[in-house]
Amino acid sequence: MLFRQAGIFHTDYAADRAMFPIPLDRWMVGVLLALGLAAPWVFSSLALTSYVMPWLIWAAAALGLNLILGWAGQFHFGYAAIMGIGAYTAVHGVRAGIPWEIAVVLGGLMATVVGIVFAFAALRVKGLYLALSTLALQFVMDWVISHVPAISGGVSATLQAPTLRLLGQQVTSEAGLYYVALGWCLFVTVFMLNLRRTALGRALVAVREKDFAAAVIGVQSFYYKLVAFATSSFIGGVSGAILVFTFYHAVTPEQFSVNVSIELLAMVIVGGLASIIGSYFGAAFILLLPGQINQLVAWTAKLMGADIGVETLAHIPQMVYGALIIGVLLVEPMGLGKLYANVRNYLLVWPFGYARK
Amino acid sequence: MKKTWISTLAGAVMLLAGQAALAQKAEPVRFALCYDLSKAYTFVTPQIVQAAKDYADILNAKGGIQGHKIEIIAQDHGNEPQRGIECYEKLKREGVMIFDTLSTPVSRAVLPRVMADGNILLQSFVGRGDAIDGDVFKWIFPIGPTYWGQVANDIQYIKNYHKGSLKGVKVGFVYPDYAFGQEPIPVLKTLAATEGFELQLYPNPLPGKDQAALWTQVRRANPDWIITWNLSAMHVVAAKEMKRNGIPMDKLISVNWFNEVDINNIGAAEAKGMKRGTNVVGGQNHPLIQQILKDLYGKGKGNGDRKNLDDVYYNTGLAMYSVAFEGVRLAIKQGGWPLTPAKIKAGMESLRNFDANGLIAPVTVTAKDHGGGGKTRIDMWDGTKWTPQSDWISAYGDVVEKVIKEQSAEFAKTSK
Amino acid sequence: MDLTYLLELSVNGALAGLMYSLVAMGIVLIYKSSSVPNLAQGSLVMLGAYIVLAFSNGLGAPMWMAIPLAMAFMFFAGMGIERLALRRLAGRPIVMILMMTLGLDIFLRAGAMTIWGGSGRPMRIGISDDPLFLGPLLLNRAYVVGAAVTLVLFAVFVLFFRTRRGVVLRAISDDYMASWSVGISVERGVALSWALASVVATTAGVLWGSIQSVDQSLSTLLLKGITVGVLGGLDSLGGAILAGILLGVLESVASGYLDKLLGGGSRDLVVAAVLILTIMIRPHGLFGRHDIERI
Amino acid sequence: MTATPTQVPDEAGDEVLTLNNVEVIYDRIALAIKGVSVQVPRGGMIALLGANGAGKSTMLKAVSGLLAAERGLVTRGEVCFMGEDIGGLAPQRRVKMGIVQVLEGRRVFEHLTPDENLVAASAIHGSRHDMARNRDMVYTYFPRLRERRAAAAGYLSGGEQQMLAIGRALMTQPKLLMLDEPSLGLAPFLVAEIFDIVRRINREEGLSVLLVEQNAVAALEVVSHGYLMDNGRIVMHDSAEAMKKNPDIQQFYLGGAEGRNFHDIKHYSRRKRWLS
Repeated sequence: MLFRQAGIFHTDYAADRAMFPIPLDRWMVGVLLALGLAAPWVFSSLALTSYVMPWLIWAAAALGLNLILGWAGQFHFGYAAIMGIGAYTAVHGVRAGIPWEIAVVLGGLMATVVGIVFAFAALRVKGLYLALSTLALQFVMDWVISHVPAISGGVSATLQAPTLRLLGQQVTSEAGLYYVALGWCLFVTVFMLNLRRTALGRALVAVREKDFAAAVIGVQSFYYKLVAFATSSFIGGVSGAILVFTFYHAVTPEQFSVNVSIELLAMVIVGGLASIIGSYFGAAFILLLPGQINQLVAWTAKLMGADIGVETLAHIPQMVYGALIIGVLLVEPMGLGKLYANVRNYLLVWPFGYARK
Repeated sequence: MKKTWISTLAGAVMLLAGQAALAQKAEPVRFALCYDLSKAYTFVTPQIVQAAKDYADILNAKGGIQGHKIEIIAQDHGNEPQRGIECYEKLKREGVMIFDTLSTPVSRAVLPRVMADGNILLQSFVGRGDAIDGDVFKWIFPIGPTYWGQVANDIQYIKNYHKGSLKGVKVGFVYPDYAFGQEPIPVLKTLAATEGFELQLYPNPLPGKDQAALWTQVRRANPDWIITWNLSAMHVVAAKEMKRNGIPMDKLISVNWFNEVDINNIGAAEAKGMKRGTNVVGGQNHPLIQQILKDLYGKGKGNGDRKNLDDVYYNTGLAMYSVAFEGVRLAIKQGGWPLTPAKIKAGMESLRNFDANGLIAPVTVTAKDHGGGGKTRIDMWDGTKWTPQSDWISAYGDVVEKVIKEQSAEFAKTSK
Repeated sequence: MDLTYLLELSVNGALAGLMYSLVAMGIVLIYKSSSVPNLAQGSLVMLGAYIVLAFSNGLGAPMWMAIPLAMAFMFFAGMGIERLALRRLAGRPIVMILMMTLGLDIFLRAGAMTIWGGSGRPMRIGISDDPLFLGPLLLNRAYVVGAAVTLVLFAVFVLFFRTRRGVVLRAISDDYMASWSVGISVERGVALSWALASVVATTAGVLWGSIQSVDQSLSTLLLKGITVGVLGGLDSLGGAILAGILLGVLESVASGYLDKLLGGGSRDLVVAAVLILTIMIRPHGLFGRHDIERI
Repeated sequence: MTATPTQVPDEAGDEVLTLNNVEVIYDRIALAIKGVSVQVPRGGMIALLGANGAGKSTMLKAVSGLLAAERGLVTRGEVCFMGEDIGGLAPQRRVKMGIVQVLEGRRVFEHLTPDENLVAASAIHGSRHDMARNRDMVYTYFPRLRERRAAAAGYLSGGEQQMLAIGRALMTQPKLLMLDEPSLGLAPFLVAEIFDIVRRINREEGLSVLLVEQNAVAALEVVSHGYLMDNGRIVMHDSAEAMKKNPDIQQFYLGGAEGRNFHDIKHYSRRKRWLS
């Protein structure tokens, strides 16, 4: 009964279809929000800048990818390239003197344009073949970025990002950069929460379940797939730009290479398809876990007095990480988001579990 | 009664203070090696870490640097910028001032932060070449030659071989098609224009293991010299393909990243005649290595596999950390304890003709020049060992300098 | 236009392409029986090579014995992977299956590096490195051997698929439900296909290992394998062979003529372009089956 | 109008298949059949009639064990084959015991030739000798297949594919042959031909047959008894003759329903449900 459903009577449709109809959810969201806002004082500066902030940005990007993968059911193996386009466009924009906000939006729009081109090429097929064609497009983008010095920034292929200026104000403090990231992440999250309740969201789900069938009931599947690609590309592009401005401070081709695409994919799948909270879990899992396992293994080795070489010590966490991905998929193929939902469903009726049966 | 209580307290306070002083005296100098130990750079990083730890043990046995123990912190970042930054940020907050990343993507990602924070980033033999411009890259210390300098020296060697004229000579450049491989091209192009040799470029897409078509082209074009910018297994493929295409081994000049593992994979006899741009002396004749063998491995106290000592990358690690430890020694000697990044910087910049007892060409680091001279030499594999083919040389300083200035100016312009 | 040059590029490209086919064959075998695109095939290739070395260097077996032993080992390893990791995901959306094979890839690669370390080892199977001339054409000896082995394996599989057990495997790839209905153990068939794919991977590991020495980078052969597989049609072994030749020739000729114009790396572009065009024009590949989707 | 299965000759112990009060749930949510009890006598030929979605295929799959592949589960009751509870067995074990199901929609191995189809189906019974003998038997019953033995099965006509599907099932040396909608999409003369052959097989090979059909006219011509299933329940069980005469059956399944519209059929179903 932690999530109390009994005794809640919605007297109008608005209340019934509210984002969080259950009070405890509302409370939890409130607490999380408060924690998010107070983070600069709650977390150590290390945790804030190296864990929380990048996590939020990657979660936003994962949400964007989840829009295509989870909601619209279309593969995208080239999402990192899309993020890279946003990042490069925004950095070049700011360097050319465009105000930061506009440059970031431009980055998003450029990503959208390229994303739509992707989509036109890729959406003629589906399933595995869509995955492969987007993967091929990722390679094309990688090639273009690293072979056009005007984009990549010369021989050493790094492009310094100018200082972030929000509304003309320089933002350099840890807290300031964090709030920019938080703001974007919240924006994307609220957008995704609302998407579930709109006609667009439902149409996407229809397309995902069976696009022919969706067409039969009057959903233009190609149009909606295109919209999904465009929207998600915009989110990806802006996330890429924000990642560079707040976290990397410089943009290089490797930051958006094919393994990053695969990591993003892993975030979404391990987190849970079409699960918003899952995207947060997934981003944390993929992004933060390897480093943490690293320390855990080193600590355990020291504790047991085992003398493991520095090299072996580095490979074990990688192995554990692979095993964990396999494990999550075996235990709950719908990902961490579903695991959370299972717990929540259990608690919904706890302690009256039999009410379900 | 009361008096005793006070005196006890005073005694305790004094004891604590004394311990604090003792602790301060014993406080170590810490070096953070945020390395890629699990993905792309595993062919070199374990040897370097092992060398750094071994040398630190040797020094620590003698009391460390100016009485301060050395602590080597090695952490894996898997060649991912995100985790490299995490490693840097974490250790920075724990008070580490000297960092070493040894991975192009991570170096690029960490560099802006190091510059902003004013910490020391060691980048010997790796990372961006323009960082030797000490005016712009105040906190970056790529002591040793850059790739630009190395390739210029290769050309100088070829020029000497042809008795001073490169007219009509054909030089092929085989490189993996990404930043590391592309880097020497501007210098090569400039030199081709000024010296009049014909430059042929042979890009090889990553992962670089499939070079059949490439060597067919090389055999057709038949260059007089082939400079390769390969890494680990790419060398093996290249050497085997040369054999199969009937290209003589002695035409080959490799980048410095070519070690005994590669030789073994090619076959020691097969590799005979090939040359390497060398910036660290290989072999175990060096007194330091002899000492390490005796004091550490002889007693089973080594920091890893004894086999790794046969590897030139181990020597490379020793060279890198000889330079770093010497810089820190100078820093403490000049500025005293506690260390600050500024003191370390000053210490590094006062290295004069330091050659790590003959491991490297002597380097002289100044505030302007963080490279230290950029000397390399050409070694040849004679079937059993590397034999020097030239002195330590540093050629075409003006050309290299020009590229460095162009690149660093670009960085200076945009990092504001 | 130098004809000999073109011919030499083409022939060596075709030979290299056939060696890609070897990687692709493993992917096809698994895809055919279970519609699982195995993104861990590259890691299986790597693992196979390491196991051969473990038998030969570690246990001191001569090569002619180490290779069959490793194949036997990998046969059961493949079965085990299917049993432990893939079977429970049968019938799940393909994203999850893809992710599972990716997780396997990470696990196997890191596992191999934990055990054997990061530096490369030689695989000596006694192929001479001396130049081999066929008239004016220089052939790449290692690739000639590799291509021959690929063709032999292909022939073996063609024959195998005519045997009773082979027919059963083909029946499974046709229709799971119908197979169950006549008492075919689909699970065992799929496991067998993983086992066979692992054996093929071992072969690929030996041949590619002898060319580029054995280290974790053998797993990157996956990309070429998948490209060849898709081009040929993921469920056609013959397609994989022909697509390998086609892609090899294209790559080789492209890098011979285009690199000078595009400033390098054109081979990757050609691969990407081939992949995209195949998918655009013939999504089921050159020889793949055209499946009809029912609403 | 009666819905009780009491007039059936009760030859206890001589049933090849007995379903006792079986309930099947899909995906842990959807209840597909409830409390179904069916008996197939040894050597008999029984029909299971009913409209689309009545639960006939589900019942067959509960017997053949193919339910699991569709996430279905027998949650109540027991399925006994020759007196043995086979509830927990894997499909191939059941085939080995002698139960075989010919799937709805024929489902031949399209990319294999008829010959290979038969070979694939003989996997369960190892010996080469058995396989050759069974194949000859199949070709004797279906001479048409012998003519087309080398073409890809996907290119056979619908009738030929149905014959192949039945032939393929015979390769497993079954004791109980279950046919799911064999008449689907076939011309009436073909249906008659195929049913005749099935009847012959039933007699000559001593094979028990459970025929699931919507086409009640054709089915009731060849079977001795029939069950009528509606909405997941058995609503009628009688001899074929009696069923043919039953006015309700005539109206709704034997084409005697002139003048009745869809609404009435619905009404009928509802009444039936209410009764049972």
